[in-house]
Amino acid sequence: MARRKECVAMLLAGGQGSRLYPLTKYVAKPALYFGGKYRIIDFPLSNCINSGIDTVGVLTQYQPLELNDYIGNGQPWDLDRNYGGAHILPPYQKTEGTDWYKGTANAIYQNIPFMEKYDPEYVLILSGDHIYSMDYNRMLQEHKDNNADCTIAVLEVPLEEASRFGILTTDSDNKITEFEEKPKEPKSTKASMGIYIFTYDVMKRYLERDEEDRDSDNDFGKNVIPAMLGDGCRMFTYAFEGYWKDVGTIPSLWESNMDMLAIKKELNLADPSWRFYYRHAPRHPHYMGKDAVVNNCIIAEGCEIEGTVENSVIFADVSVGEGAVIRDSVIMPDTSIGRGAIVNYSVISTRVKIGENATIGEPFANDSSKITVLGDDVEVGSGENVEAGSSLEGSARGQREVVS
Amino acid sequence: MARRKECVAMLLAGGQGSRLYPLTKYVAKPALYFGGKYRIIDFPLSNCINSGIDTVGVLTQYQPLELNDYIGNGQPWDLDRNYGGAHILPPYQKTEGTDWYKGTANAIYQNIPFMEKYDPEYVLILSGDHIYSMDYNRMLQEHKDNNADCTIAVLEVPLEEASRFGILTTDSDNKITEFEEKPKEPKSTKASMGIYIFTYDVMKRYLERDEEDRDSDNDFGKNVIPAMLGDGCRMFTYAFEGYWKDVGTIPSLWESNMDMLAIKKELNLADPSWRFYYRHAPRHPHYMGKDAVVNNCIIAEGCEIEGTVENSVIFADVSVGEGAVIRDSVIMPDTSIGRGAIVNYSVISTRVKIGENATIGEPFANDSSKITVLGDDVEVGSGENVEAGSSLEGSARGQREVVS
Amino acid sequence: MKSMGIVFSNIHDQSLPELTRRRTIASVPIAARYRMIDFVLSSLANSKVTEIGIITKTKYHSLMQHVGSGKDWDLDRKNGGITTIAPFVDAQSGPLYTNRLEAMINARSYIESSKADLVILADCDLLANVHYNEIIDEHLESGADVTAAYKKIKFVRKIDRNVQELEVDDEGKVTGVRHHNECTGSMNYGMNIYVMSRQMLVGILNEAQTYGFKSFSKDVLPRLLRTYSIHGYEFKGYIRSISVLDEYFKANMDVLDRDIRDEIFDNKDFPVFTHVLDSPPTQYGPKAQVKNSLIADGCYINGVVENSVLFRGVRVDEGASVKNCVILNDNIIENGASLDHVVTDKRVLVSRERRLSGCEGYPFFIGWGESL
Amino acid sequence: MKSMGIVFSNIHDQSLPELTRRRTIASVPIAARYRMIDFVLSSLANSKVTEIGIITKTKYHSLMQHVGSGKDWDLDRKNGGITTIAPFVDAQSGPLYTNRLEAMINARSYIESSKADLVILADCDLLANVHYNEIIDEHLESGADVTAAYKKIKFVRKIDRNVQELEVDDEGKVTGVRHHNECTGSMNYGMNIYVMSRQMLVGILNEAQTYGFKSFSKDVLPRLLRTYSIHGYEFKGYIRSISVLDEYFKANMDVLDRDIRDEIFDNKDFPVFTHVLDSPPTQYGPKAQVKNSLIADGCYINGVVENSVLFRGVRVDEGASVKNCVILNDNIIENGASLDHVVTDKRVLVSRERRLSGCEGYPFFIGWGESL
Repeated sequence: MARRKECVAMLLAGGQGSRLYPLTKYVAKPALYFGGKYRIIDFPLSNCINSGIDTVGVLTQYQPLELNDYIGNGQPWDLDRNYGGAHILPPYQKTEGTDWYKGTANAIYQNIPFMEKYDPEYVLILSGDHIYSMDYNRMLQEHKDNNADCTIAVLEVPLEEASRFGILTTDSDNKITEFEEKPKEPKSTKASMGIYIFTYDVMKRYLERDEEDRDSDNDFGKNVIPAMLGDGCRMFTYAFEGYWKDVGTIPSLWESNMDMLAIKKELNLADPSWRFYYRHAPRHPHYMGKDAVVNNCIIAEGCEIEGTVENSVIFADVSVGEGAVIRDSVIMPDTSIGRGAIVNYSVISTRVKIGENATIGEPFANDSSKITVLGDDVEVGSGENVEAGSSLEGSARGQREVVS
Repeated sequence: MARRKECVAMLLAGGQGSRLYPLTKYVAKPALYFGGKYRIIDFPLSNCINSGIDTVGVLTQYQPLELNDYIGNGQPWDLDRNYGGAHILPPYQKTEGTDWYKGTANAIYQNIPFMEKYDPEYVLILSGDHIYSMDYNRMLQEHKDNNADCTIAVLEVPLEEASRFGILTTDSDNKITEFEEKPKEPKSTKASMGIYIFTYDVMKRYLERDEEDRDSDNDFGKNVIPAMLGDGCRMFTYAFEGYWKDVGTIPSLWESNMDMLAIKKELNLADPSWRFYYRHAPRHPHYMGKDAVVNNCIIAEGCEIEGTVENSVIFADVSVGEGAVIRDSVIMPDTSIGRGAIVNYSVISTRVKIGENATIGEPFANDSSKITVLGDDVEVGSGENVEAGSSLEGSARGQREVVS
Repeated sequence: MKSMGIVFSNIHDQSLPELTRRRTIASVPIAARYRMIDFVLSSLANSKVTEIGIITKTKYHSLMQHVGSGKDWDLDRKNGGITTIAPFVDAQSGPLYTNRLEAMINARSYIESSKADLVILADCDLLANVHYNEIIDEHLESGADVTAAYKKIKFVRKIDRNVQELEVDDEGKVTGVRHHNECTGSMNYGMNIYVMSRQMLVGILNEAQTYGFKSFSKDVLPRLLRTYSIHGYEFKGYIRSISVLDEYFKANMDVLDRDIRDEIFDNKDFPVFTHVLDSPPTQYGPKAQVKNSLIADGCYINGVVENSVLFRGVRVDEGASVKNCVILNDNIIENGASLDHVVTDKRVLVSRERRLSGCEGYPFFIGWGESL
Repeated sequence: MKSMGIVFSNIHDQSLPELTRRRTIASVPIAARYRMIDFVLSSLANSKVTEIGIITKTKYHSLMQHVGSGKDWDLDRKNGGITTIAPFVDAQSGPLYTNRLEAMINARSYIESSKADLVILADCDLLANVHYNEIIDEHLESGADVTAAYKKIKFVRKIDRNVQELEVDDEGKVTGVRHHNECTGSMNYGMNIYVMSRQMLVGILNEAQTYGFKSFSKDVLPRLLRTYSIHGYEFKGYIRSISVLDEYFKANMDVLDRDIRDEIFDNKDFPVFTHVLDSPPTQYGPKAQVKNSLIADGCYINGVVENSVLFRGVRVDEGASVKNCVILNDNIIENGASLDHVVTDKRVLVSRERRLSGCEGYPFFIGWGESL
């Protein structure tokens, strides 16, 4: 009774996000907060449903609890379908034995039974750490028009940055001729965005072959793509234009949050025909107090702002006491900033408590090593000073230790 | 923002069900078919929602794919709640390392963070291998009235069978004085049904203590309950009356399916105030052919019956060809029985193909070693004979091998 | 290319008065577990049309209970999904609309606010598994302004009712529309299924209001024929219009035919969904004798059932006999009762030894909740 | 002990004509992102009452869009959940009902078919977080036949409108009901919230139909007082009746008070849910000056906002000034415009340099979709 789904999306959400530590101490990277209202995974999930793809496998492994809860039945993204919808896919025990996911290709391989239920013609491989708006359906259309085995979304990057990416060289028809991971001397400026569309049968064949190879890292970029290219498969690039940000590090996370403060944003969060969906909690509209000062910032629901907020992104249920000043910072949900506290150039995680007249960080200096990071549940006492560039992690009870 | 749920249910659905092999080759025991329409897990899930418990953690581990799909967003059981509802809880990787579930107590221990989200006063522990109708709310009421730390549901069993169960001895107030797993000389006929209500804080304390004990099997029956009893905790039995069947073996699975054929059933599947819910597939009503003969049987939707069916339970989408005869058997979904084939005293799993004029098993003989079992996807050729008491398992392509 | 559906739930109510006394034609039960609207909703959903307006007028309580949020058809969507368009009566509003055109004028703001490119109009009077995606594809390929679906039918008997006949030329272009008061001989039977651009429909509604047109097929369609190109989509599958009680009876009997059953219900990409009731499976007692019948879930049968269609929750006691019947939900047929060529509405009780019999071409109808 | 709720969505429409021209009192927007019915539905759901009938009469389209399947309140249930009880008009039906009693008679089959033990009746005109579970508990403890909720209120000014006053003795027994055409001084203000057994309500409805009673509070309640025991539940929390435009304005201003905000919105076991719209967060530009205001999501503010309540999607341009205002969804206040003591309905555009000003006690109302 397999009804066909033309295209199924598989979202790799297992990444540990160690470069985002301590923000990822308790949550998987795709569950991290972004842009005042969202979590990172809202972007690929919203892109899927807006592109007409209503079947999404979310492959989890590391600290999936909060992510599982957040995705739940998929309803916020209209992915609570009777047939299709969002499905969490953790590793599991089989009769013959048990395996955690190894590389990205192995994770997809282990979920062949999931995909086959939908008898798909195409599979879209996504990752859970990018902020962007993209119509995957257009990419799928190009894939079909090219009669391709694999299509890889690419972004033009400045030549000087190209060596940080997987770089694709193509002929004039966008047919891929070469692929190099982080080349020292890049031959092109087309960088892979880690978004692939495969023709399902071809992908399955290569995944099975890759599994048999005991020396393989079972990774798409390192193993599967090169193998396909070596065999002369029809592989094409799809040129993406628009805002795209990998939020894999603290500086890039800070920066992409700040990008949302532009008046003409490259990424339009308010486009009614391409909504970014998110899971809601019941919170009242935010309140701006009698002495509040705001300037160039984003403020989410549930906040109570009595102090000054400038060039900052403030998530839900944050309270800012009288006389407190927040500048150039990202403040995640349920955090409280005491009266008279000063927060500069910082990323403050959720449930943090900053005491009265405490000082966090130093004014913005365009030096990302000076970003101050406070992890979940950190408590900073009244009048305390947290040095610029520190990174503190909290425990459940709010004590803290320095991690870098 | 933890809103309180008075009672959260935790359903242990990880059992491998090896005594039900080959039926459990590809699926976890709780996902096994039962009674023409249902899967085993429909019973505890329906009991939960009918008892007003709308938050259920389903702990999976072994072959959870089909079970995960079946439970999905919980909608068929009205467990697709925004707050609460059914949640699949597989093992997962944490920062400090990763663990598969060890014993039952360890499985619950690993999910303390899930339970604490709901700040529960009580926790109901269920397993996924029993067929019964039970108002857990009444048991909870007794637990509260007794001001108990733990309440264990018990069933009166004949003395001669008592040594197969965990047996509880109580004083006249139903306070438990002694607990013995499978005693050789049972002191009571009160058998534990494996259904526990704990006061949450007490359970948490004992689970934490049990985790610290490296010699423990981390099992409720073997470790936690005896430890609590040893410490003089307030532990009570709750007397259950009514139909209850552990379907842990092939004979008991066969027998409990046959129980559903009684005209006055002990378990009323048609009670509109206590519905057993299940996930539906779009199938038309069943069709009884021009030469069909039926007698004392249950037939589900989608079937096309042209032959004879007697004393049998026929699941959805089964076709029975002209002249075929099925007696004293359980036939699971999507199986086809060719013309003239004879099936006696058998349990036939899903997607089995039985060729024309094949013979499966021998007439009912009240000897459970003579039950013939065909696993998923087995194919029996035309005219072939499968001996009574055989157990065959199929592969994805329908070949088969003898397992016992 | 995004499409929306407009489904008319009340049109044709008057042709089947027995079963539409307390419900719309859309909610008339059919084929042992379905309601007429299930076929339209399922097939639209299977064709990826997930924005559907159901236009209702009267007696739509049972329809709303059946459709609910649309969950059973996977149509409970944040964007689009099912919208019930009832006459939101207020003191200022005029009388209720009486036809398709007035109904759509009432629904104009819904149609105007959609973002769909195409609109599909459909009624609920046909038992058929129409693949709307094929009509849309043919509409786009033909380049026509409007596509109208028809079925070549040969009526063996004369049947009294209003039908629309399409004249279609060899290229598949509709060249004329005729209305008859009876069905006879061969004809291109108009199915009242139309596909056109949403913008075009909005234009038609504006014009209709300006000129005071009353009927879509009698006023608008002939005008369209003069100015626009109308393509005819020939539907080649099984079809039965539930127009009068005898046709309703026959539609149910049709489903006893394996080929028709396969065509309507067993296309894996076009399953038919319906409202879920969690009935237990049907049980047959030791005295059951059941032949050539379609039996829904939740029945208990211990008597004789032949050439019949039984809906959910029917009880046929030992010694009772049900032949050539359509028995709706929750009927009880007691010991010794005998029914032949009978159609019963829901919750009917036929007492012991009662004998009821209609005849071929003229089934005996028993109303909702009767105890005989 | 299972309870069901009956919510009246149209009662009181006439007292706030400005905002109920195209909606019911139940769907009047309040407190920057809510509608009046949110408080009743959330609090019933939080009190574990999950079977709720919403009685509607006219103009309920926006209400149905807002409530939908009840998902946002976790009330989309297989058993119970939300049922909208509209007048399912058919040719035979009489005129629309005009009061609570007629409305319930229309809904009688719904009430009769429920399995609930208790019924809670509630209107949608109160801004308050009423904990219905407490009323139920007190009802059961008191052993009374009916419980009616009231609030001790002292009116500092005389206000013209119909109110019901309950006379309550020292034991909490209601001894009398009085009706006034104006509010003045201290009184036990009747909140029109009643709890009774479902069977009792069914009996009342039967009797009302037999005797032709017209009004619940004027005909039925006085009779009940003679025969039955009525307990008075004193509600001690914040309450504001949205009765006239100035009260509506004040209700919005009340929420600027931290204590009131905390009481209504920040009780963790009694959160207030509303229909989810997926708005982006609100953004403040470099010229924003915002003080003592409640601001919903999806706004863009680059001007001056003081002592005001702004709903979702409002734009306040640089140089614009909004003081002491209630600005509903999707308004645009252009550069240089200035508003003081103004209440705007949705989708209003106030052009550059336009100056609009009401005064205390008499806010200036601007209707839906106006461009000024």
